[in-house]
Amino acid sequence: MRRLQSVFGMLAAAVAVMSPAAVSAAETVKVGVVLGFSGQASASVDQMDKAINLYVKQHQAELGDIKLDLIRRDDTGPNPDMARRLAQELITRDRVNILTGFFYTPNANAVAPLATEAKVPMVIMNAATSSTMRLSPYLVRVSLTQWQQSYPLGQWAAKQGVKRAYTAVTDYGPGHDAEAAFIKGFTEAGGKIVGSVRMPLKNPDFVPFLQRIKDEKPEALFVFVPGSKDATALMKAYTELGLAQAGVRLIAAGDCVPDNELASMGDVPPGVVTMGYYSAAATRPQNKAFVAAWQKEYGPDSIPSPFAVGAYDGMAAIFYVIEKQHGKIDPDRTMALLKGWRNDNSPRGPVMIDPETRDVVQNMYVRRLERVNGKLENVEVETIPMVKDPWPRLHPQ
Amino acid sequence: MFVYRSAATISPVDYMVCSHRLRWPELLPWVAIIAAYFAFPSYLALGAQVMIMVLFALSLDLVLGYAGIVTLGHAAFFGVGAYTAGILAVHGWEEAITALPVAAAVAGAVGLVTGYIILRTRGLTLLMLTLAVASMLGEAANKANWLTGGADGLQGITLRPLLGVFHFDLFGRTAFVYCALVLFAGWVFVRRLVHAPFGRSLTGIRENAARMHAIGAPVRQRQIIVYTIAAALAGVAGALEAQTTQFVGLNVLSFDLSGAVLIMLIFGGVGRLYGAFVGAPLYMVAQDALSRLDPEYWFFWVGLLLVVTVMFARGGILGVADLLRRKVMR
Amino acid sequence: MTVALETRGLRKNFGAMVVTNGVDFKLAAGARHALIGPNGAGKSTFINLIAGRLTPSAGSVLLAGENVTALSQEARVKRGLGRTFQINTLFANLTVLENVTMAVSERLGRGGDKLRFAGSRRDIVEEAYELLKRLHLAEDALRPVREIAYGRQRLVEMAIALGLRPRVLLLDEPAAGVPSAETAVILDVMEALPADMAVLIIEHDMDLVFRFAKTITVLVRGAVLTEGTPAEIVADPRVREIYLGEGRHG
Amino acid sequence: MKAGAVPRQERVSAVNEFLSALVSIMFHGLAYAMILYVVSVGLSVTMGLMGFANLAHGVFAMAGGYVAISLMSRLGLSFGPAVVLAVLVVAAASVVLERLLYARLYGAGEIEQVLFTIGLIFMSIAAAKFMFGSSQQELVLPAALRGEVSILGRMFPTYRAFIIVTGAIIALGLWLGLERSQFGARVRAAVDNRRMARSVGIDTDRLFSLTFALGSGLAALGGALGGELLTIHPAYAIEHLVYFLTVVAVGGLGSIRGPFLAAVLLGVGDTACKYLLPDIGAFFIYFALFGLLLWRPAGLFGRA
Repeated sequence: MRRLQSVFGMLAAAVAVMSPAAVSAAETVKVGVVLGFSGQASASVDQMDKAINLYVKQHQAELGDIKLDLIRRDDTGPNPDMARRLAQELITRDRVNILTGFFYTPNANAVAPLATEAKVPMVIMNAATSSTMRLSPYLVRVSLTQWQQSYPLGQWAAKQGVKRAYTAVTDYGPGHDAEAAFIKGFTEAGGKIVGSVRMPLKNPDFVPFLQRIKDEKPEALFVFVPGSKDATALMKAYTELGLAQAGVRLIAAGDCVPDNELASMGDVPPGVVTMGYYSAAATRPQNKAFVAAWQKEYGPDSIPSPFAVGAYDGMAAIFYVIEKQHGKIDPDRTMALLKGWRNDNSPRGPVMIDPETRDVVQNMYVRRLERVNGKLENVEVETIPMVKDPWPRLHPQ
Repeated sequence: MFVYRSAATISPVDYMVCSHRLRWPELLPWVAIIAAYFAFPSYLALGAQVMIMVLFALSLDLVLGYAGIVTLGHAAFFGVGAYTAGILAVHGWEEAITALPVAAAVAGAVGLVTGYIILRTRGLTLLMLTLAVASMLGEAANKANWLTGGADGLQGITLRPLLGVFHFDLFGRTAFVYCALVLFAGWVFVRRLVHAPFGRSLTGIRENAARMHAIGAPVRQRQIIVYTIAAALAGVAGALEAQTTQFVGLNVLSFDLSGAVLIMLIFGGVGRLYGAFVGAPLYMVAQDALSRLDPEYWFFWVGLLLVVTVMFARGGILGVADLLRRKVMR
Repeated sequence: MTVALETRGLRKNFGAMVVTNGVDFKLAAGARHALIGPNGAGKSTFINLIAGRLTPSAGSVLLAGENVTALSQEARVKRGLGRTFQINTLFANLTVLENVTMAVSERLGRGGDKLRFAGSRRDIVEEAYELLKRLHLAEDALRPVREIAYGRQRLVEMAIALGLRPRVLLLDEPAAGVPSAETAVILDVMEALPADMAVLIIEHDMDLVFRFAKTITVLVRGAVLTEGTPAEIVADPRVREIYLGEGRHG
Repeated sequence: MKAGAVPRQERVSAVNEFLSALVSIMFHGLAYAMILYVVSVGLSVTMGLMGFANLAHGVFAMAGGYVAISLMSRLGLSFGPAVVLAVLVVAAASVVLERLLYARLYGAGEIEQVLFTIGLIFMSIAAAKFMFGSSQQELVLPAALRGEVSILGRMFPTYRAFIIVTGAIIALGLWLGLERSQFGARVRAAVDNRRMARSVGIDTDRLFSLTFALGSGLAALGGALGGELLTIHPAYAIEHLVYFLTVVAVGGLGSIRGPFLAAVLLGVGDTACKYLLPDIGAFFIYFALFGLLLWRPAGLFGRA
């Protein structure tokens, strides 16, 4: 009996230690950041965290005496129940004014109802499934949607004269989205899909899939895989099998060529084309300044990825609403401010929030993967200005 | 398992006949839960999740602790329960309490079928087969987008207020009380089960299967039954998770979850009924605290804790507590 | 005579190695029968075949005239077959009383009860405790088996088997590993077994065998060499040869 | 001849296509199988010998990969020496770990071993992330292993061809080494009966350490050689755990030949399934595991 007592005594003590501190002062804005700091996507989340820190460092002064309190919580990966609990605690205990982060769609989806119930604006920095926005009127997204990049990529490919294309995507929600979006864009513009394959999420080897596609000899191969290690593995398989030499052009969602991973992709053959919203190699001045600041902070070898820019712009939006309201955050006013928010200083070029869908509107770039000064870069070759997510138009409620 | 040192004064028969009587330390978890409700009103969401994991770990204890079946795939049943409850709610069955038995039945059925197939094996083979079952279900849930929402998760779970009165509030009060009551029912049931001849015979199977065969106990049948019961109970835990989170993601079927619950149970102490009550809260509170202190590397500390537990605290926390108590009494 | 247990042409081979080679054997009701033979004669295998722990390669096992060859161990136990093990096969972390209660409870078909506390059947516990008293184990009733002396653990082996109230009892070296001073207790227990119970014992302690058994079967290399009363066996030159031969090896 | 000429031509091309698919499947499947084999065979031996459920085996493979890559990128070693050195370093380190930690758990239950090794995996993930960052490491192959090579008139990636050949040599070497040598005889004796081995004067402690070093060294070799195929990143040990364990379970504990056959079956099967039936590709491994283990619970070459 003593042992049980002591165990629960310890428990109580442990919980007591973590109880909330005194209630916040009027000028403190609390922002809860829910991201998978540990877990599968920690490399990408690390980029996002760095971007958040960088933005705060650069723009701290603008807030004056308003105190910004960023409360980070680790949802450890695609764990919606945990993300929801953390958000719930951030709302009820820490009384955050704004929620942000959300790398994974399921995590964002699980939290969305809370945003509605508690009237806490929620700025999605990554999760890219179109339908998420319909789950709550308190959501905005500053990253992108799968449809936003793969649909115009399909159109573009057809316009380039590609007649027969094959699609290969990872077999999970975002992959299915990318596949549907590309096929829609491509076939609407007159292209023909000769085959589609969905590759398992846990997939140690892409080669068999690509070998099969190589044997089918399409003119182009559209690919979507989640960033990071899968992207590199895919590129390596593409190189290794000599698909380029066999005449199969690789066109891919931007996720397959994260800027910070390019160095480990080896000798990717020229001609790989991707559609994305951000390339670290972009030459516009806003980006040059951003990359310079980034490398000053995190070293010359560190290269910001699109994930970083998503988080960076998310902070820009949050700073905007804080400044506009002088630190007194009202949820509905915040949403009103965010709808139609526009930022021309983003590293990715102009970006705004569609007042209707609360989703991001931005330039999409056609990029060619090229070796510049011995380093692989996503060189922007064509701009498709201010693309809206086509999904809501094609899937009316 | 039952060491009766203070029994010298009463007859062995009397002692054994009342061995199942409730002793007051057994009520401590309930005192703690009630106290927690009032003492930490802003931690009720965590509390509800902890209790769900306690129930889940309790179901694992039946399989692992009592029947000695080592499994790396117990999340299979948790996940099936969660998806059952979630899918029911999405399709209009918005009453939470009646969804629990349905979830239990579906998870139990999966337990029965898979148990029937895999429990003829032992050791590494069994370990791999439990893993395979959970992984297959995970893949299937990912594939069946139309039913489960796939990787984006099952959205649109709405529940009517419990008993028509208590709606699931933002502070997690309803969820907390609801989970506490279900956990209590689960505990009463499991406690009865392990103190019943059936539970004793499971211990016998774990201790010495050869002897159980030799006294005419239908060993495999009992294993399948307990596997089924534990699966149903895990299904209830999963259903609670789906209902209180109002969302179901693929993680409910993941290896990570199977591993986590195993760790929690072993951490607390296996085969003692209360290991789940000690291990799950401690693990989750430790994880919560560590991940705040060190979001990037907290699992290093969890790993270290595991290694240290195995090296120096075999039998888990309750095992060590037992050992200390015995040393003090000697 | 009524036959309690019979084997016909019982045979077991592991790969090329024949361990039991066509054994025809009969155990009469109420018999006190011993099975002896040198190490490796296949005695334990024979017991395991009868008990159903091993499946024979050929031949059959009959319990009270019923062919049980295809039946599981459990089913044979239900038909009145009980056994002990050569190496202690006990629930080491349970108390002595719990060990025996387990057997009694299974015999009465209560082992699978789920929602009734084990303690609520006082009669079962009492029966087990009575058995402990008979086997001089009462004072250890509440001690975990692993804590009591080896010789007493051997008694628990027998207590568990007796808790099943078998009509046929197979004793696999009940005195193995027991200091000779303590074998007397084991012999006492064996001699007090109900007269209608058929007992087959494997034992290396010849003293014990000759004091207990009325019939002896000698097994050599998996086959029956001879069978007879103790006096006949002692007189048999082939048996002497084997045992002296064995003796030379130490 | 009534059927006409056109279908015949189609038939020929269909046959060609089928053959070419078959060759592809065999080739890529074997490359994958070899990595699986080299990593897993060590686990099979240590698990069979010590009865230790070592879920953390992949950690040694990962360590091999990291060490080899670091040696190449930081010290400028070339591929071959880097791999050899990595194997030695990991094997030596594993002995320390074995003596300090593993050895204390040889008598413990399966549960403790599982928990302990899961703990090790957790720590290894954090440590790898801390030391090398969370992104994957690129194994820079020597020029000779890059590009494609023509075999029987078809182009194949050179690296994979190299993996297949190397893997086959290692398998043969192990088979000869462990079937013929004194050490092998001891290991096999000890696998069969630990108590007996000790009683005939085999120093089992030393034997265990040596075997453990051999097993981890092989894992490191697989990790380093296969770094281009199974990329080296912090979660390596957990991501491939199921595959390694599957190979061991299907092959049979303690066997040398078993894991080889199992790895080939699973590698080629997995590849074939992805190639021919991509939609259920992810299920193959589990179906195979299920079927094979129910058919032979002790594995293909296991001792029941």
